[in-house]
Amino acid sequence: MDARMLDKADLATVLERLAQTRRLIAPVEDRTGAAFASVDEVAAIRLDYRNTSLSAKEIVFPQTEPLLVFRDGAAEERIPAAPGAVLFGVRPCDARSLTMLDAVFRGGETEDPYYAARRDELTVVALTCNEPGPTCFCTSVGGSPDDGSGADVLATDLDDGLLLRAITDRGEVLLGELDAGRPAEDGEIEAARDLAARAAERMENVPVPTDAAALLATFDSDLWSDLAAGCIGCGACTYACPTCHCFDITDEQKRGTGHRVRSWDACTFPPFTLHGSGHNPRPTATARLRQRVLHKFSYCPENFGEAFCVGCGRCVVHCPSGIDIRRILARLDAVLTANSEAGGPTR
Amino acid sequence: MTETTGHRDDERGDWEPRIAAFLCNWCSYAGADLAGVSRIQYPPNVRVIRVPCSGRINPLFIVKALQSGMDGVLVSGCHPGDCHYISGNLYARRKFALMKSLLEYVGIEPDRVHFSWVSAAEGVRFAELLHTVVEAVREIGPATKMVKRIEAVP
Amino acid sequence: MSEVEDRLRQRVTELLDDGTVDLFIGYAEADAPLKTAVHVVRSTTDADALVWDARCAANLAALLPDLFRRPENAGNEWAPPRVGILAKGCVSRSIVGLIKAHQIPRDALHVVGVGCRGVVDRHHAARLVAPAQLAEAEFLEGDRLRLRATDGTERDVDLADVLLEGCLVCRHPNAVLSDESIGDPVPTSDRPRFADVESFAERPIDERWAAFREEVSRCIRCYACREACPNCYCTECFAEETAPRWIGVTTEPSDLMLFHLGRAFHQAGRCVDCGACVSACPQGIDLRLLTRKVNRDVEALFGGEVGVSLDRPEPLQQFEMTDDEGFLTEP
Amino acid sequence: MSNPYVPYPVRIDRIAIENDARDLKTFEVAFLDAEHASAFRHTPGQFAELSILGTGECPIGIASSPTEGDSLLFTVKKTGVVTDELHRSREGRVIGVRGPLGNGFPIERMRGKHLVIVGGGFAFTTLRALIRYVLHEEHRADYGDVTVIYGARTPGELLYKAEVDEWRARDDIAAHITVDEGDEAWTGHEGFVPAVLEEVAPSGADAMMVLCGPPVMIKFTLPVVERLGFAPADTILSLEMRMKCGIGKCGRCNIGSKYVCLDGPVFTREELSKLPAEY
Repeated sequence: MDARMLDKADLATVLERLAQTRRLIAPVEDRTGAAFASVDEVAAIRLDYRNTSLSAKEIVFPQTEPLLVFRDGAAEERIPAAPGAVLFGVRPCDARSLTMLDAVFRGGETEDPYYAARRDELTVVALTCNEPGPTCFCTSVGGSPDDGSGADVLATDLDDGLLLRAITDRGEVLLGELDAGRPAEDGEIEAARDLAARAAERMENVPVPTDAAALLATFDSDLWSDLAAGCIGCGACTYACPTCHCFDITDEQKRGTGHRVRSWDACTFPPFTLHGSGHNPRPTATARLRQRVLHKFSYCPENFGEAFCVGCGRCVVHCPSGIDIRRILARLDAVLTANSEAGGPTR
Repeated sequence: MTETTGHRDDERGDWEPRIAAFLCNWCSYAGADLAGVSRIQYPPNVRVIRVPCSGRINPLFIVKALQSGMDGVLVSGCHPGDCHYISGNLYARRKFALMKSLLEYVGIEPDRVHFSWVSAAEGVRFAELLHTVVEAVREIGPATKMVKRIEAVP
Repeated sequence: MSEVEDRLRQRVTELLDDGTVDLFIGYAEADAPLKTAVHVVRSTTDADALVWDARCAANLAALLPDLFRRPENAGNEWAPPRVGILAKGCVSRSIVGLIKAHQIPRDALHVVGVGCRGVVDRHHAARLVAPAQLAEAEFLEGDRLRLRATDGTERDVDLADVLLEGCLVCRHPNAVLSDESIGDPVPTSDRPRFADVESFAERPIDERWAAFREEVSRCIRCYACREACPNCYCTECFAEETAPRWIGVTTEPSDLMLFHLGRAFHQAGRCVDCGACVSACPQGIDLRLLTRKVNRDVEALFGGEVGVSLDRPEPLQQFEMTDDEGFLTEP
Repeated sequence: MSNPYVPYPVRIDRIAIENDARDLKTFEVAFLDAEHASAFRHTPGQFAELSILGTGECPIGIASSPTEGDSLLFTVKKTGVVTDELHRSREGRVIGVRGPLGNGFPIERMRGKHLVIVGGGFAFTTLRALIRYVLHEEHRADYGDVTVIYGARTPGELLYKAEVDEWRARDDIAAHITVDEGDEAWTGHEGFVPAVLEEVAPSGADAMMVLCGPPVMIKFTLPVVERLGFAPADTILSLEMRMKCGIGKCGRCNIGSKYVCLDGPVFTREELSKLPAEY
């Protein structure tokens, strides 16, 4: 696969050219630090960011998206047209989360055509991490600072230059289109690997329980009410999370004209599972937090073969009560280890 | 969402303000009724919503009316001291003062939302009030700020 | 560990030991810059994790109503717990409000008051190091704060420059209601309290509208502001009611504005300007833009501060025959 | 590939009020497009999202058997925004149907077995589909004895009255109908479903049990089911959960790692015993 070295001084010109034919989505400065935005002025792109406050999932799974539009009883589907978008400079954790969203929206018996339309047109350039963030733990959940899952091109900031490595055919096409820089030398690729390895070393190692069945066996444990003691039932964790994908579907109309629209929803909200009868299968904050954690670390491994957490640490940053998924995992792991040593069931 | 439809044809020259009027059952609604049976002319721009008391007015009614595309809102109840429920309008008065102020603060035109007292005997006052409100809203033009846009089939 | 923390841990241990409380709500260390965790202490061994400093942003009173709500499947033996809580000034005012709103019983509470010198605005700190991320924060001598960013840069700032704006003008840094206090009382600020509101109000109307709309358009509907607020104890929020459906569930701007206007209005006569909503918002929305305006009007029009006395009804629970009528339209 | 979120347009051809409280109505709907009708191939126990543009969708069990032709039956209780709007509908209105969704009853595995079908109240709808399917002349020989126990609070709350009366008259099905409390006109059985089941006492040997009803009925019936010797793998329940997408994407209806909309709504007791009791 192609690997090219791009002089940083040329980056703006190259991206400007790219932006003429593609929709360019990249991190820009935001009051929360950095955020992804459709970029018209490439000067606004900030590759010196650590990570964005919210994830990149909005690009393939918008918070608000019309599914159908209708007038006077006649409905029409509204599949998005997203020709040739490039997500430039996303972190490897977010790129990896796309593979998980793929599994949900494209896997199984039915493909979600809205997600598919956006995803098919997206080329992902992931910016490898030279420095871990304060709440990062990707290496504990199967990722790494230069993980290529979900990405088409891996970019690495090597001070004066940007190393671009195509890792998929689509990435190859993009590098060809960029038509810039010079072929990278082996030493530069080596340097990029070293940077990522050093970043990985500096990252906290969180013990993550991987036995889906053993985790499920903690379901009735008192541990959960303890872990959820501070949970106030907002959706900050789920909405900031790159892999949380629950949604609602509602209709809005005015005089026969309107749309059926999907929007993000969260299992941490009390009405999420509320039946019309008033019965709620998850009536407490404890049940809801347990659902969120077990969904990621037990149910998803069961259904998709891997935990739905990429270790971005955003939920840790945003939880108003300071609930920390790393601590929850460590507690669960300790309990499971103790149980397996004692040879007894967790229940 | 790029394509939107207006809540009506604002561009047309014959735009007439539409006013949602929340009237208390005992005074203002009766006042409006009196204006009607007395054949006092008042502008036809008003859509009356009868409520038991001005104290029943949830401030959300007002914002919701604007979101739904009404050009103006009028809230009216009994004069202080005349409330059928003794003090509903007096509690409401505090809420209304805050609401009016908050809406102006965030940039809603002051003339979008009106509060006034009208008694059951004040048919003339009701007609005049409506006239004042309609003209004030006409002056500032169609509501756009809070109006919800819903995407439609192109 | 500060002297106050030392004393706090000791007292909480005693309160649990002597059975005064079944649980105690305070703050503990969190592994993220400028954050603390809400810490519910149920056994004395957990008391040692309690901390108290300028990172303690959450309004702990927000946890109270749920603790006293009878669980759906509770048997006859269910009794409300006896709850201890660490209360800075604003938290104590929220407690007063909740007691008066019959959401929590005074006699089941043990309030430990503590003087507060203000809490750090995490969004403000984030802005100072953007687009890098805050890696670490360290309190220094002389009310200074050292911020280390992920790009390796470091800067020292005056604590006062990164506090929540509400803290800078706080008139009640000490608990207004408590069963005991720890630490020394903190002096009250005398800075003008509503300068921000007044300067916003002076801007031209369309500028105000644009600013309001832009601010609120950042909202992602996570309801962190609502859930972090002690005043939002409704079991069903208007934002989620379906019959009638007040607001759509999307991020359409008018729905966002309707939610935030509704939320702000529901705070009228109840908001103590603790800033918990601002700290909670993942998007750094200035939610005080609206609540401060309502607070100012409540005080200017009806007099008195909210949540300072158990005896006096709150401003919107009463009226005067002579209340202002300047806002009325006369035909 | 077709868009799973787009409903098929159907016309309401007939509306029957099922109960005295008038909050249960059965809607017979017909596809406007014959292609849609042939694309919609359901088995008893599956459900569909009924869709009213501008109001929303709600998941409703299909009350008709595929053996009844191309029309579909849905019995709907008035409980929320969409069902209210449905109840306001008149014959001729065009609404939408999205489906069929879910797994349905294991009709293949039931072959050659005696069937005991126990239902309570409004949950009887998909059981009707199953009974109609089994009684169909092409299928009846595939199954052994068919015993139906159906209960409602009052005679006025019994669904499909005329049909149920027909079943009682037939000799290829044993239908036991009971009400908690009868009225002057009621000549049938009075008593709760579990008691009737105990009395009828069908054997669990070579038999499968299908059980649908309100939680309280299920709770008191299961011990009887056990005593009669029905194995957990041969005891079948149908669950209800709040749903939106119906296709396993929206994350709302999971019980543990299973999605009720996809892996359910029909589960055996054996399957349920491996899932958390969160329903």
